[in-house]
Amino acid sequence: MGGRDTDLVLLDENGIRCDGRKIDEPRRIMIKAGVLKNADGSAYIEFGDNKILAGVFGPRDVHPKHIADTDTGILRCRYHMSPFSVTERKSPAPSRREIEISKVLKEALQPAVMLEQFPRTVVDVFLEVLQADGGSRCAALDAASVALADAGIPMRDMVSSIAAGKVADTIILDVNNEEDQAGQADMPVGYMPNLEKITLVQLDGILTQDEYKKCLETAIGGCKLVYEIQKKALTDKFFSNGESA
Amino acid sequence: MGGRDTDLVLLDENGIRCDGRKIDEPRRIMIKAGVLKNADGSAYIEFGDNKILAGVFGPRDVHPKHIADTDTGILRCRYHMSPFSVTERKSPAPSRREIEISKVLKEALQPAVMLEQFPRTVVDVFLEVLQADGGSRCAALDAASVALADAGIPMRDMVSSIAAGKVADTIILDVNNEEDQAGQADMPVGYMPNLEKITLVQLDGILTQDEYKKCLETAIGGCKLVYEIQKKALTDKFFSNGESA
Amino acid sequence: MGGRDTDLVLLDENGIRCDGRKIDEPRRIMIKAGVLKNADGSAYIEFGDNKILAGVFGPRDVHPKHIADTDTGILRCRYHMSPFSVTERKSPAPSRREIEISKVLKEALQPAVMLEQFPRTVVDVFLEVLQADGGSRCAALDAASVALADAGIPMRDMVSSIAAGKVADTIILDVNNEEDQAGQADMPVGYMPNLEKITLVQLDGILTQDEYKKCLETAIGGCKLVYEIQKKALTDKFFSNGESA
Amino acid sequence: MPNLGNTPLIDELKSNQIRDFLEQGKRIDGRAFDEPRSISIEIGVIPKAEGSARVRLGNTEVITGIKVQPDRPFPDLGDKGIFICTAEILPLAHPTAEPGPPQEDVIELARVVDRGIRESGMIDLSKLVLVKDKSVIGIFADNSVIDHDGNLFDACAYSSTAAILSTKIPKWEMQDDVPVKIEDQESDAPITTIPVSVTMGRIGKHIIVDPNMDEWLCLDARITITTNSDGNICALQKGGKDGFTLDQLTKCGETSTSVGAKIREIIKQTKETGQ
Amino acid sequence: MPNLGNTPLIDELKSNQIRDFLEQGKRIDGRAFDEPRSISIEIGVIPKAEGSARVRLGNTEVITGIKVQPDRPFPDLGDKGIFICTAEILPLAHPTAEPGPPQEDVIELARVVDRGIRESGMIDLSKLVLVKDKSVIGIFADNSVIDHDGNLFDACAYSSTAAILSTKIPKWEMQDDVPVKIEDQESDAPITTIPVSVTMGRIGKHIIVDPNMDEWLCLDARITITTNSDGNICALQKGGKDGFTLDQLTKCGETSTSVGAKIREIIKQTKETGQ
Amino acid sequence: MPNLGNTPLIDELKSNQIRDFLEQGKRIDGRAFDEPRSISIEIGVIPKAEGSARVRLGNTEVITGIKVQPDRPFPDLGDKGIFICTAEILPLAHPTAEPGPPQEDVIELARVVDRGIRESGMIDLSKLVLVKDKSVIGIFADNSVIDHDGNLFDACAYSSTAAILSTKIPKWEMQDDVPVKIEDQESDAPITTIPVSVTMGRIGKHIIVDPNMDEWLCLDARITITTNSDGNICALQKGGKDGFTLDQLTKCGETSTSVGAKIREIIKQTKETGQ
Repeated sequence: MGGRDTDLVLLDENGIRCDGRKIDEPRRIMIKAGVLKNADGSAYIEFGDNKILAGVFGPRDVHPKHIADTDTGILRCRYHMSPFSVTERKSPAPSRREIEISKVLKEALQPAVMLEQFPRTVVDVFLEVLQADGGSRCAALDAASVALADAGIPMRDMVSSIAAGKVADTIILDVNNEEDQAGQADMPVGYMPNLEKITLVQLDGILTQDEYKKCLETAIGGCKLVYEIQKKALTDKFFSNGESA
Repeated sequence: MGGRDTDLVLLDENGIRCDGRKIDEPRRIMIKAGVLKNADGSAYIEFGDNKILAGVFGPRDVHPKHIADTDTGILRCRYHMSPFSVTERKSPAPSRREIEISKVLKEALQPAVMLEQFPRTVVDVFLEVLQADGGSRCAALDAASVALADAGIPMRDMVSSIAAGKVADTIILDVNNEEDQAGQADMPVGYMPNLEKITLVQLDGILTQDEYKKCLETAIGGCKLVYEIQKKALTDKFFSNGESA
Repeated sequence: MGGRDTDLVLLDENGIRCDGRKIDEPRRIMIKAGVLKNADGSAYIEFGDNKILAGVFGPRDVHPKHIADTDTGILRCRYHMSPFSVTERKSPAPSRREIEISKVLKEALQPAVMLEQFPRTVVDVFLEVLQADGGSRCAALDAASVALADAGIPMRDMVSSIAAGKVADTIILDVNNEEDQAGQADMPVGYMPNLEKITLVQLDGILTQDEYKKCLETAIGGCKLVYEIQKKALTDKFFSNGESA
Repeated sequence: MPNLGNTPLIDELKSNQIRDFLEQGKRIDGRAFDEPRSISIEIGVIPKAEGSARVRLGNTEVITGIKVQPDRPFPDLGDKGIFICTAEILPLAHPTAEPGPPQEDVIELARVVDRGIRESGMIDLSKLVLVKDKSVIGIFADNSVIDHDGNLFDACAYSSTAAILSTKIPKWEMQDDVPVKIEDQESDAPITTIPVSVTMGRIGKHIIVDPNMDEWLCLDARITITTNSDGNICALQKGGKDGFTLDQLTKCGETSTSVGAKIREIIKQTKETGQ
Repeated sequence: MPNLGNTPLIDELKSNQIRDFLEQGKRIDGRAFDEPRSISIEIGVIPKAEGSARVRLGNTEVITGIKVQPDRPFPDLGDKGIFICTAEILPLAHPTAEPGPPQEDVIELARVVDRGIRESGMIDLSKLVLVKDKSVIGIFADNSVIDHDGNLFDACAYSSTAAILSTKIPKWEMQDDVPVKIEDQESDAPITTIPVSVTMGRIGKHIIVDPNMDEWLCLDARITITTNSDGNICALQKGGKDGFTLDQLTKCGETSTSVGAKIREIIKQTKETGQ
Repeated sequence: MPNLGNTPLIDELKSNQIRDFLEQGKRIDGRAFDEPRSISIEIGVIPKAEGSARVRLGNTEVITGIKVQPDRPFPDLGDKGIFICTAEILPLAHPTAEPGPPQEDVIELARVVDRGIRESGMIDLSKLVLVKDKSVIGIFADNSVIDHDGNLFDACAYSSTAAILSTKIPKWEMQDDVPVKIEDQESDAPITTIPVSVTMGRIGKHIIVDPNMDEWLCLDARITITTNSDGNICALQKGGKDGFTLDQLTKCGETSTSVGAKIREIIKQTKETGQ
């Protein structure tokens, strides 16, 4: 955690957070499936002030060919932030942070995708953060999961994702940007709700063993909320004519 | 146009420009063909204070092979400025400007070269600006065209090139560096004199529709002058023993 | 030579150098063979304050394949400095100096390795300077030679290396960092003691013809001392169970 | 056929169909030769950026974000602010788009869009100086193509222009030689004119406005002409593997003014609609 | 089989053997499931660096050097010194390691090691300020893997931690706005806690601590949990192609504290042994 | 045969012919063993640069341009100006030359040329200081090889040396801590000696001076020795896949002085001839 000094009251005497939410209340989440014309599958998510596009291509031929696997399909993932997505303009070249998140998200999605059905091919997941807020990797993961389903790629489960964290010695759901900067801990979690498996978990900040367990449970509860929104996005697409966002 | 403030008189009351030329008068142009030993074809041009070398290799095998085209030959072009070619030393790595000009020059030469006669091969055109002045892309194109002919590559036509522009509300031929910096418009044009086709045209600066037409006509007139110099360079090479510049 | 102004007495009236050595006395040299578990061959050298690791892999398949040679094996060499090896932290990206030294060391080792016995393969020599002092390329070459032998690669001879130089108008053996900075000349030499061939020689600084010859002879004498230490390192490894440094 | 990695290809059948239609005076999607695709423009789509827009030109879609921040001026241009325009074809925009450093086509795209805005004088850069020669305001227009169906030149140009028109410039004051942002004191960008580019393609002897992807892949040559609010031409770029006759270029110049005027009205009427 | 260039592969036979052993409650090298490999730590191995360490974790071996030098602070963090941690798998460390810019696995390695130290608050960065907002002290911990036998996360973390504990911070004084080093006035680094990471891998339903290379190549998933001197968790990173159940993660949390405590004692007892 | 992309190869027939000739005491182009190819030097070929030269060494041809501009000194060398020498084999110089970042052979080329000039002390860098530790004059010598027929070391060295000899140093004065150029007040570069490199190759037991491309491709080993105006050796670089005996190197040292002296006269007599 940044641990910056601040006068911000992260949690008031009524248990209300700096943005008016209760401790177990997520920010506004809106997901729309099928927003892109050319991608095989796509989704757009607004998660708090995050605005993220996900586009999926595949299964398709692998280039360069020597990285193809004769036993299974492979998954590639690119998490990228637009130059205008953050306060200080960001260079378009991928930062080390973006490369790490790309890898973490790939490994969070991999358990859900039936890659073994498509040997020698690749599924590409491209995530573009148009506007960044706290929890952008969780939001990106939620959108990626919907985009994969939208592409019709066989999946074992969705991956739903949200962070839990700690502010003012209290475990909270869905850490926003101010809470990430001034709070005590931020733990993004990705979860397969039906298989009950955690496929993404990271932590910045200090937690006791009890708080750690509480955080995991809080995040899993949040993931189940997100899962409903993901399902609705896919249903809406299926029963509409796919108007874009 | 740079639109810099300047006290420079770009056109005096007698219609004489800052370097003593008349409005339809090009700078000194000298082209010499066959100046390099190893290149399949080459040319050296001095165009005002521009000093540019062109070297051509091909048709030859393509590397990497996967970019070869079974239906036609391909043309590649590299426009590059020497570090010492400009006032402030330039990094040898290609700038975005050099990459764009390379593409524009490639597309200006392509209509003239009978690439369809050489499927699966490449013709490489390398242009090195040793000293830069206004109009360096036109001068490079003139030299490239002569170097291609010098390499014996079958061509439909030469490409001749020169800029027209606007200074002191007057359309002029062959914009020099000061006129480019302080003037109103600069329009480089590449032209195939026999096929009467414009294969390069760009514009920086503001022109009315009439001025635009006048600029195109002025430039085409200049291209015909350049064409004579290009032909002479090739004839001189043919009837000499190819002494270098 | 850096030619920096300094108050350092490089050679006192008794012929003693700034670090207490005599003019023909090398710094402490310690070589240990077989220090790495995964490399096919390895060596660790401490040479003055230099601390350098050498690791060898091969002969093995070449990637990318198109650089393989059907007539002979090829040798690759990478000389690299750790970021913490020098006073001012060094970027991990290879500098032009490191690239040049890599090439010079490759060409110094090549005559000694029977590459012709292994067509289509590559032998890779990786040198990591953990702590740098004067003469690091010589020390790296000494370690590389031992690592190649430790890998069981057939060799015509060892390559032994040490520098000679000039300080206070005197030819000395094994130039240290202070002598390199403030002295008059530094001449690293690599030598095959049995074949009596010089395979590395460079020079910074000014020498008369006589001094040049004296320098070469002094360095060759030093190389013969180094050769004994190299042989001992290999013998020690052979008769021990290969405990690492 | 060439195997150019990330360039889309078109099959011969579709190509012949396009050419046959043109001979009959028709385009495959039913448009007139000088008719651009439908244009929809939203601004304010990236609220945290100082300006932003999303443009749909047919099925081509672009998002532009504007960042405004203090910077050092370019040498010899100490009395001007900075304007820089970039473009990226996001890999989700098309199966042939690939991540990585921009290729020559994307560099050309960015530079053509940049030049159209810069040469029109749209932004009065002399109004963006904090301390002459020392500190100026920079305006960065970054275009992200999110769906690629041809003619990215115009889509990025309209999106950049709309985004710039929507831009609020924060106020900075110099304190100890460092620009410090004064909260809640922003102003509109200093706009002098509205540049509009019109990209035309030639297939055989036919010139068509705003080619879609299928048409784009059949082009013999193309030209992008940018006009300003006065209807004058301020930038121009020819591309493609063949050339134009003088007559064709003259005609293209006129089309750029007439078609550009209509599109300028659409850009002008853009209001912040929210999402 | 995938052909991933610089990723080592494991043959099926060895993989089956590892899994069979685990079913019988055993590991191929005889360790208990929660038992790390033998750890040996030397400090002062690079005397010219401000701090250094060499760690052997089984047959994995890492050297860390610490450079301390004045730097400009990060924007908005003008009251904090700088800490940066990098990692490189030297090409001599394994036949599959290749020279060149770091790949995603090495970037993740460096960032996980960095985060464990940073989030623990091990170094009190507020003590490393020379002039607020202008000049601070930077601590650079560069990890060089010289033998790769799996679980680089913990090997690099222990080596970085030991190297930081051994670090002497030189004294700088500002002269003419430039930090000037005062000779022979160095102090210990401002240490508040000792972070210890424990990396656990899951193969089927079994969780094993500190997987060696053969085990590493069979992992379904892995997790690295860093605890501080209080036994609290301060950083965590899941990796690998599959997930964990909540129960497994809870158990891993407890293991990280218990195993970490033992390793912390080893790190604390490290003395400068010379070479 | 190796397939090294941009390295030229020689056929066995030509190679055998060269070796047979040498056995008979002859070179394929009729030169004596210690005879360099004809040297032609022009200066002032890039009038806008502060110095320039074009050198033809047989069919090898190089253009060097010198840029002189103020710069910050290197740390710890605040009382010295800057000299930097680069080299590029332009892709038009040879069918095997390729555009792109310099490969190891070109990096070696630049560094050997740089070292010959630097170590000779040719330019008195202490005369190029504007404000100690703050601002100095930098001299950049960029070599562009435009025709490659072997022995680029000497061709680039002669061209750089001639270009430096022709260089005019502008005058700068400090105004507000910034160097400002004073027009029309230039002076000669502060020259102390004229370094001359002589590159010799070994084929079997024969040593030849200034190998051309065909000979170059047959070399067992090569050495470049630079001498100063006093005839002393000031820099040296061995290359190639084999070594030299002590006797051979001693002989090469003597040759470098005798041949270098003749070439120094040619360089000294160079006058600005214009084009």
